[in-house]
Amino acid sequence: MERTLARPDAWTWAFLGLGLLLLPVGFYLALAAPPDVNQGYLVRIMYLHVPAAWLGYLAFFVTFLYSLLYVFRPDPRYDRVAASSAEIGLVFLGLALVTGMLWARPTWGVYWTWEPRLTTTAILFAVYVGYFLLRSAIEDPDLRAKASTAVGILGFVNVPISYMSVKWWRSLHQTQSIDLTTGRVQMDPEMLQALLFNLLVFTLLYLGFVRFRALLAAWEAQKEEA
Amino acid sequence: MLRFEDVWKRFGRDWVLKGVGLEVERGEVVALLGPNGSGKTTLLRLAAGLLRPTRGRVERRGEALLLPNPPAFHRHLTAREHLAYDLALFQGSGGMEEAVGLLEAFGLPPDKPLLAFSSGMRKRLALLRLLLLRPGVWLLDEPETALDQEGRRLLLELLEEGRRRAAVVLATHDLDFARKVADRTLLLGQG
Amino acid sequence: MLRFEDVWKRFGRDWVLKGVGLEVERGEVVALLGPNGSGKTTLLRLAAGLLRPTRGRVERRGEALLLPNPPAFHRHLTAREHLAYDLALFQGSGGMEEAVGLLEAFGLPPDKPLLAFSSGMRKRLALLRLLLLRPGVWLLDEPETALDQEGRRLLLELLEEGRRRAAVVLATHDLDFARKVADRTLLLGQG
Amino acid sequence: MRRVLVLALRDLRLEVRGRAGLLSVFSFFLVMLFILALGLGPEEVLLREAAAGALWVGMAFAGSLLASRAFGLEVEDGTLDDLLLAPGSREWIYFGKLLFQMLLLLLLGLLGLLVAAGLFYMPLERFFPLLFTLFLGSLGYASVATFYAGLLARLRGRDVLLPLLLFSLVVPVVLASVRATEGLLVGLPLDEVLPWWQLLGVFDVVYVTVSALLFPWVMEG
Amino acid sequence: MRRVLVLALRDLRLEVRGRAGLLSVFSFFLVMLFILALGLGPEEVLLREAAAGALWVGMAFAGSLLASRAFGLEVEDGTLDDLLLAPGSREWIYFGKLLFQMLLLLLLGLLGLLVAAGLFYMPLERFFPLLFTLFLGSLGYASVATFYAGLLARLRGRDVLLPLLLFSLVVPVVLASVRATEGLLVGLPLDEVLPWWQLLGVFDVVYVTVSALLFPWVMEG
Ligand code: HEM
Ligand SMILES: Nc1ncnc2c1ncn2[C@@H]1O[C@H](COP(=O)(O)OP(=O)(O)OP(=O)(O)O)[C@@H](O)[C@H]1O
Ligand SMILES: Nc1ncnc2c1ncn2[C@@H]1O[C@H](COP(=O)(O)OP(=O)(O)OP(=O)(O)O)[C@@H](O)[C@H]1O
Ligand SMILES: [Mg+2]
Ligand SMILES: [Mg+2]
Repeated sequence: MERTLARPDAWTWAFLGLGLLLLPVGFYLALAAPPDVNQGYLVRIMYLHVPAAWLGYLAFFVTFLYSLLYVFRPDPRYDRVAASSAEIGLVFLGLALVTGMLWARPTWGVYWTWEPRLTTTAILFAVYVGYFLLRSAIEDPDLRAKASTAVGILGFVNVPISYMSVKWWRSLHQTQSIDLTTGRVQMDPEMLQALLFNLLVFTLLYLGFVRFRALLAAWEAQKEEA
Repeated sequence: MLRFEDVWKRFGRDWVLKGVGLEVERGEVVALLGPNGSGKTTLLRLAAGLLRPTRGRVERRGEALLLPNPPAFHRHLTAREHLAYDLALFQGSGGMEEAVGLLEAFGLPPDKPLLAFSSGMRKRLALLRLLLLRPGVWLLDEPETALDQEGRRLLLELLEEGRRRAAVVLATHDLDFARKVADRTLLLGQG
Repeated sequence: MLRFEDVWKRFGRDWVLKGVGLEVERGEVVALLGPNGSGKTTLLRLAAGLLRPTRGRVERRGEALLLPNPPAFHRHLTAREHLAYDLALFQGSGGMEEAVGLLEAFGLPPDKPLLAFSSGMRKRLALLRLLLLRPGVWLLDEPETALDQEGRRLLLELLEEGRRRAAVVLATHDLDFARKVADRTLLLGQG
Repeated sequence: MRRVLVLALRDLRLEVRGRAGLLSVFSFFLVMLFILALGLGPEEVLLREAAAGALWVGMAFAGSLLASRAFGLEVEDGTLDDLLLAPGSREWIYFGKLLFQMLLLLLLGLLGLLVAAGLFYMPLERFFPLLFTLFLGSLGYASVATFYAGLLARLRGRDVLLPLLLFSLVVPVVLASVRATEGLLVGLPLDEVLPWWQLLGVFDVVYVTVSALLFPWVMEG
Repeated sequence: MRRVLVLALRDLRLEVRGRAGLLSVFSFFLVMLFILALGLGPEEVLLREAAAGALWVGMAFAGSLLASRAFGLEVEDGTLDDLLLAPGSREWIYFGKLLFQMLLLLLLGLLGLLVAAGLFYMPLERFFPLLFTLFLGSLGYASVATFYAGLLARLRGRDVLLPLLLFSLVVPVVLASVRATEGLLVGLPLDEVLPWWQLLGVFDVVYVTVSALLFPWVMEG
């Protein structure tokens, strides 16, 4: 039976469009923000680094949520959203890793050290690489969904660990200036504004990408059925 | 005891079962017939709950035991040990005396490791487990193969017992055998 | 082609074969009969050279191919690939066109991975290899099981071919089948 | 549940009979400690510093081999289907296999402690706190290992993925265990080791609960 | 012999298809290097010193997993008997499997060099001498590994004994390889590395010859 492929809906276009539109504005704000007392202009990497890392966390949280949903109701749609979000999350976290490394070189003198935040972040990255390796190893859609759901749930444990690592282990890496566990903020208001704006832009992009990717996955599934 | 409602099953792109309906009550023996690759084994695995239908529903009341072909055992256990663990893990009601008695009746050495069993001996042991564990649904894949004359006689007796106690579904290529033991047959692979 | 001279075989303490003598020439089909555990499979493995006799001698001229029950394949290959490797490794004289033709004649999908084959499809593939690799000694363990009507017809044809080309020894529990195809029978397990 | 115990003991018996898993894993573990000691030695200070790390790295690797034994025999002998047909919900299968893994890991750890005492000059005065750390760490490890082994057993020949999936989840557990062990070895007071124990405890509870809940679900259908 | 190549390539293809062996071994190897770096770091000097050892320890362990893949698929699928029935004397089977192992070990070693360069600050200027050492070490290792794998494939519970038997024979090879690599890393002139290469060469010739001669004999009957 010939079914027409669903098209991206208005929300998807809106998120993507708005995100892409505001991206230059975000860059502008980042460049216009005042230099840091210690780091000078180098601090501008932060406006990429921090939102990317947070969006990575958020994406994995969404994967976690949809994996839980899938446990209670095995609807392939949930699985597709979970996988899409994990994929976009990997991209964002990868961006955070790369920008972090670029930042580390001038500040700490090396690209990489075995330091708790960096280590836990790398591990987090590995968890979701494993998630996709597992998916690629299973052909049966039901089994694939189940297996990756389990990883999506168990693997999420690493997100709070990565986040808390700077507190639990005395770390070289910056501790939180915006502490999500206590709600304390220590940052110059202008920098904070720029940061929050970039966060908003990244979130819009994330939403757009995930919806788009899930749709692609739906097309693939439909093609498999045919 | 066992009910298939419009069951469809697909592997990859190929449909193997297309809308199978089946109802088996205790006291019935149903034979599955059909050419190679027509989905008999698949149907048995669906009935056991080891596969899930792509569409439709499989319902079952009571425990099922699937006798695959060839049967599978832990090869480092002896027959006696294997049955003892089976009784514990399947929470069977029978006891070890019964198990030992059955081993004797089936002509099997109780203390030889199973890796030294010949194919017919393995088949006999698999059949014996049905009597010991008393599942409500028997699912047998080509149960008549690998057995000698005496083994076949034991199988026929066993199926009489099964007819009294359980709902039995068996897959076979032996038409004479199917005719002799089955109350009904289901022919697969005719679209 | 194949000769057993007073062959004895023991596993642990149990004697399985006690002084078997057998001579099979090209053009002969010999059926091994006997109850479960009487040593049919053991005899076939001795003939293939996979086991060594405890006493006595096994002589063979020409390559042998053993068809175990159930047959064994690399499950991640497709049938076409498997046959291509077989031709290379066994230095068979047939070519791939012949292989593909045979696959068609045996009703097997050439490009499906073997792990997706049903038991009867695997059996057919195993039989087909005999025609492709043309060994001088065919050793078949319960070749008639797992096959449907069409598969049995193919097997009978195959055995006619085997009678022309090779020395054939097969183990079976199906007396009718043995009567139909065998020139001679050897009854094991009578002491 | 009696069945949990029966299953664990049966698996132990099978492994001992097969002589397979056990010997391989234990020899692997010992050789690994030996080679690490050889590579890091001969200075006593350095060795003593590396002891906790070496012990747990050894445990982690040997443990990943052990994990594939959790369902290895079931897959080899084709008996997994049969086990899944046993009546009742399937949590007990998870717990049985977990117990089996725990017993072996603890044995391995104990052996490791003794060997490390010899090779790495590791002091064993605080034996019971060390044992407690061993228990907490092993439980966190085994809970995930057993779960993944079960999940992957259905994929035949795919235990492949096991190390990767496993390590990414248990590295935090291993790190916390290393820290706790180090603390004990350098003689920190117990209440400075406590946070690590608490962290391990949290991991254990989360991993065991989630795995046990998900296990029947992933093994079905 | 054409069959040697066909067999090696077929096995490679099977491993890649199963996605099993390879991924597992490679991820194991990487994780092992990663964890060793984690445990030994973060001081650069120490890491650099440990690089050669870590690389070869990693190779030895990953190699022992690889070895069980040499006949692993044959045993899993029950096709070993069939292979043994192929006409002619059976040396070619040994060489086919050896080639298969060598290809994988070299790939693994190459990957290891690159990763160790990153993780252990290992200098790669003398790349070709390093590669040569890798080749000599791998050949010695693989020759013994393949032989034992074949021997044990006919027994049950094989992977068990494999590491144990293997390590005792290959320890000299691994040690010589470590020394040669270390020499290259600290910048010794090549003629001070030469004795190690000669030693490795002798091991290679002896192990390959003896294994190839014994192989048909142990596989028969
Ligand atoms: C490869 C190296 C690095 C990695 C993997 C990494 C990873 C992360 C991650 C995952 C976060 C988000 C979690 C959080 O907000 O606490 C984060 C935040 C942050 N990182 Fe990095 N980072 C790296 C290097 C650096 C460097 C070199 C600096 C600066 C010297 C830096 C400064 C920051 C700051 C300021 C935050 C935001 C913290 C906050 O305001 O809450 N990072 N990093
Ligand atoms: N590896 C082994 N170790 C110990 N005993 C064995 C081994 N293989 C076979 N036996 C024993 O040898 C005897 C003959 O076995 P075999 O498999 O040859 O019988 P068979 O005639 O093929 O039986 P069936 O009709 O059941 O296939 C049996 O008693 C069996 O227990
Ligand atoms: N795991 C699988 N993946 C893909 N296809 C499969 C799988 N299992 C079975 N099939 C396919 O499903 C079809 C039915 O297989 P099944 O084993 O149920 O047949 P059968 O009726 O038992 O055949 P036989 O009489 O040969 O035993 C076959 O075409 C087979 O190739
Ligand atoms: Mg079938
Ligand atoms: Mg037999």
